Amino acid sequence: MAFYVPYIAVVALILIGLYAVVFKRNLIKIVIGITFIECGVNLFLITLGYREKSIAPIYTSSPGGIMSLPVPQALTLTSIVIGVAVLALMLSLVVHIYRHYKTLDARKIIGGDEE
Amino acid sequence: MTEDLLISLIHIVVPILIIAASIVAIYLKDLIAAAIAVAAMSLLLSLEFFILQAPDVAIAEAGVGACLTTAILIIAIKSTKRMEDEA
Amino acid sequence: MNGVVDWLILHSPALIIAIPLLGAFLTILIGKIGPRIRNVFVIIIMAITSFLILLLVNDVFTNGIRTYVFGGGSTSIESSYAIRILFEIDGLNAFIAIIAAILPIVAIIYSWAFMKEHTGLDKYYTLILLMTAGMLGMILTGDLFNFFVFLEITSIASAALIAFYLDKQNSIQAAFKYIVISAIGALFLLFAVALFYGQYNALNMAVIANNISFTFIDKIALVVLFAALAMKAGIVPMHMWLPDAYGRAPASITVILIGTTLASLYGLFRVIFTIYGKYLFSFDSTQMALTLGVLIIILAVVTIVIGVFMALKQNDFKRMIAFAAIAEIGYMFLAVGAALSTYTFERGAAIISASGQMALKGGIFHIFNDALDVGLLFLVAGAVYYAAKETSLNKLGGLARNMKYTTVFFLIGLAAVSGLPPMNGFASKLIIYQSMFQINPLLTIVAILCSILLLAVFVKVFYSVFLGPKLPKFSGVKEVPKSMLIAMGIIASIIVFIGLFPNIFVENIVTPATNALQNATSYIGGVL
Amino acid sequence: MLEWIEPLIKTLTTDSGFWNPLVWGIVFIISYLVIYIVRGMGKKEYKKDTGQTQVFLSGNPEYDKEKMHVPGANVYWGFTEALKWLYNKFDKMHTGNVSDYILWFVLIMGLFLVIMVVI
Amino acid sequence: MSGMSKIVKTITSIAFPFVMIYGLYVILHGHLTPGGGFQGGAVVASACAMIVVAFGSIWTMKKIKENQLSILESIGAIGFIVFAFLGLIILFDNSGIFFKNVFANSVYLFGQSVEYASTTANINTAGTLPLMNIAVGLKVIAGLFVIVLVMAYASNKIKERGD
Amino acid sequence: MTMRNAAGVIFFAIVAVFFIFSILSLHPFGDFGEEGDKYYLEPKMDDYIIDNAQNETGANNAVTSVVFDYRGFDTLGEATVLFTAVAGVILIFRRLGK
Repeated sequence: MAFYVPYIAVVALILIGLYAVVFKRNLIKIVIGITFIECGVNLFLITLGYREKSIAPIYTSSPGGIMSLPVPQALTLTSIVIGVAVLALMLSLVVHIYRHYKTLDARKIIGGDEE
Repeated sequence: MTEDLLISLIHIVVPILIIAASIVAIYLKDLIAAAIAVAAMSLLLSLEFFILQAPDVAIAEAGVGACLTTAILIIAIKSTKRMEDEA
Repeated sequence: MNGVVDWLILHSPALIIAIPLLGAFLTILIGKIGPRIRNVFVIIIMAITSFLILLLVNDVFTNGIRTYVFGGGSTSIESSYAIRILFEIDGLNAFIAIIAAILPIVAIIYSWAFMKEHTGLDKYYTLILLMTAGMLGMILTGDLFNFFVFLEITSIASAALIAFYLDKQNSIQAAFKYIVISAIGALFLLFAVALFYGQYNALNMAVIANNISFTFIDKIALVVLFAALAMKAGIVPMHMWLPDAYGRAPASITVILIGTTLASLYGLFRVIFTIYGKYLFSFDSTQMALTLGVLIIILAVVTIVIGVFMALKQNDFKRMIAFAAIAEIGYMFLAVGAALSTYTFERGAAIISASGQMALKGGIFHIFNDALDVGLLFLVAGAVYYAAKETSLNKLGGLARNMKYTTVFFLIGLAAVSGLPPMNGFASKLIIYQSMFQINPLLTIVAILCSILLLAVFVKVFYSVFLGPKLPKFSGVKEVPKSMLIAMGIIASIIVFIGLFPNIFVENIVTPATNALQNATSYIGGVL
Repeated sequence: MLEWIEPLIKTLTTDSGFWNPLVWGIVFIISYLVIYIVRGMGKKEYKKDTGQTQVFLSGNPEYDKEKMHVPGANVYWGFTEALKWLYNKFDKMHTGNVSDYILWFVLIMGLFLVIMVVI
Repeated sequence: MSGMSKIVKTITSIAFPFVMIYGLYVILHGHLTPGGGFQGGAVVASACAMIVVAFGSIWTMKKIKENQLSILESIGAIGFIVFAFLGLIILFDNSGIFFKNVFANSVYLFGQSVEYASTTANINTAGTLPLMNIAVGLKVIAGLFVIVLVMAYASNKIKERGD
Repeated sequence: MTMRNAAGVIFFAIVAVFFIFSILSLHPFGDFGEEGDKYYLEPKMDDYIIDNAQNETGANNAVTSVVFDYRGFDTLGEATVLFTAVAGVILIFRRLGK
């Protein structure tokens, strides 16, 4: 009985991430916020697959018994790799934005070379 | 019985630490420090995954989240600006 | 010979995704040999894919729903759970897949000349193929998590391609905004998928649709899915990324971007009508469908009005078309909202009323027309940019003398997008107007007025780009190369064909799609 | 013999109306012919190499090409000027800030949640 | 980044083989113990990222070009999709299907069958899974490494130009 | 500006409340309930995989068998995502890297 603490942590992570995206001005902070949302969703998936007093779904370590669900783990693996891919692309774009605008303030990244 | 209590305690403590680390990462003005906080959060998350009987995901999160994400973040921060501007 | 074709049809759902992917992986290696061979290779790959799509679509329209289970084995256990990922193609998927078959190949043919002078073309073509594969995956899949994965592929590839013009500040910022929007949309989609998984222990759309009980959680999942997919589809007020992305990407990419936007729209249709269809159209939730319908109608009207009014003010060629595209999306939404808000009960089962069905038909038809019309206009904008190196309406002028074919194509696109007879846009808009008139005349008035304003918008473009005195600045402008003309010609000829014979299209393709959309039971029956 | 053409020329019927491009095309061709005849009547009086071919601007000499060019921004100037209050509001909406885009998303999500779940 | 102090370099070069071996172990035993292509690939790629950080991106770029890594990644991806195609092509009759695990429970490559709830760690099992693990591992190593390398190198160049 | 923040905070609160309630009405943490419980959920799909993974795929690690066999197509997508990201990053840095 761990109550609902991991579930609360999921919502907290998502909301902290969303807070960073909406209220922070620094682009890198925005990117970090997106990472947090992703971590929250990953944690949610794994939490859904956890059964009390279970073991990992790997037969090499133990024969049978209650096992935690394997599908959310596979989904989370996919989601983690997708997360790092998106992060890499976003940060590359941030580097370029800094090269062009000389600032990372989200409010100033508007308009541009309209001559 | 005590073992159950211990596991429950871990399930309560680790998520709280995760939330704390993430709040710290958002709060810090120094972006390199924030990136380190993100790494710490990723490690804690990886620990949480391990406790939740998902060792596969834990390895992936430790490798990707704690190491590569931080490396990419730090590279990006180094080539832009280290401090977050004051409002 | 017949055996090979049968084999191809049998495995076409897998091959449609696998061949562009394989092509994308190989393009990097083949690019080392030479640019000409690479271009030919990419065109061949895309042509094979389009051919397979047409085979599959033909098969679906003649033989009904197709399922393809990856990895083999039985479709479901205990006839209530699907274990493996499966593709399920009914009329609606097939309909959208036709768009996805036309747009990328046109874009690739167009790029041959349009992109010739740029560096990094190996990656460019790789990403185009990946984007196409992602879009097709979104359209064909029957699994929600798979939908998320393909959504991400599409968004990442699109974002990298939007940033193709590295030296322009605007393309970089547009790409960043696009990737942020898509990442957050996709993550919330994943959150909703997790809610489903936690409730039903299923990821398959048909299984979820079968089990859906509209609890508190399901309502929240509906809202989250709606918001995320509507943002990706570009509904006001979540449309702001769209003018940026459409306007700043290379024109050939914008054409495929339209396809990805419509794939998101398809996802929305699937969520509302199939996953929630069983419950939304039942006695217990009369209020629910009505509320959702009215909300969608409000959003749609706002979308049309803001899209048109903002388009009128823009001074950039591509940005203007992008706002017009937003307005066009509003028309489809209007039809969906109308269908949701006007259903009646007959013999205990809820069915969409006749006028609602007609509106839905118009909306579905309009998806196809919108993709072609707006795509053609963007290609013309790209051609103008290629020839004159300028997109600002303030500086362009008098190009009609030097670019005769482009002007003709622009006129065709103008007539189609603003709903002038006899182009295809008129046929679909006519159906929408007439059916809306029976639902609420006020909506028709708004729709027609905005359509007229849309005509005004494009008359402005026509005047300021193609008419007017011949400017000395553009005296050296020449007609664009052949490959670009061919690409525009393909779309223009399809537009004219559908415009002249709308009936074939409506009867054979649009009506089955509309029926498939309303018939959630048969979609579920395809799996279980 | 002409069976294949039958599905092509069928009329598209909506609930309360119909649309047949063929009928429209015939009307278009007829009106085009009428216009062509009227134009031909006027063309008789047109003579080349006279003052008729020159642009007539109230008797003033023709301007430079650059000066005659009306830029796109001026085309619907009156319309945008009259609806300035509306356009100001729209402009305020389109800030171009990524955070605002996401805020709109949260706004719509919250609004829909309240309406759909509570009602 | 142009490389760090000598201590860091030494420690990195000592630690690198161990991390590498652990990563490769995780990849190869993916079907028996926790791990697989992605996890092992991520571990190896983080070792490579360590090299980039310690020795600097310019030094690393001299040793291995981004082009080569890109080709390696393509090969990994092609390998993966080809293993997926195997199910379609080997059984050319109608029983073949995309992503079918053709080698499982056959006698051939990695084809020994496993009883339910057996704990014996027999590496010669699981059909195409170990092959796919290797292909994906190759892909992930090359992919993540090239991302870190290109980003580090490019940001270095941006700095050099004196922005 | 302040109005924006106020609206943001209000709607954040709304979204937070709904998300928390939605998650709390799922089955409790680690507990799938028993027959008759309101939140009872029988994970049929996962139990099928746990029971049959060894026979069908021959892998002791059920997660790997899900990743590469039962949901192998997702993994192809995932590999493609990484491939796409690499192509994108190289494309974006194409002139700076040279």
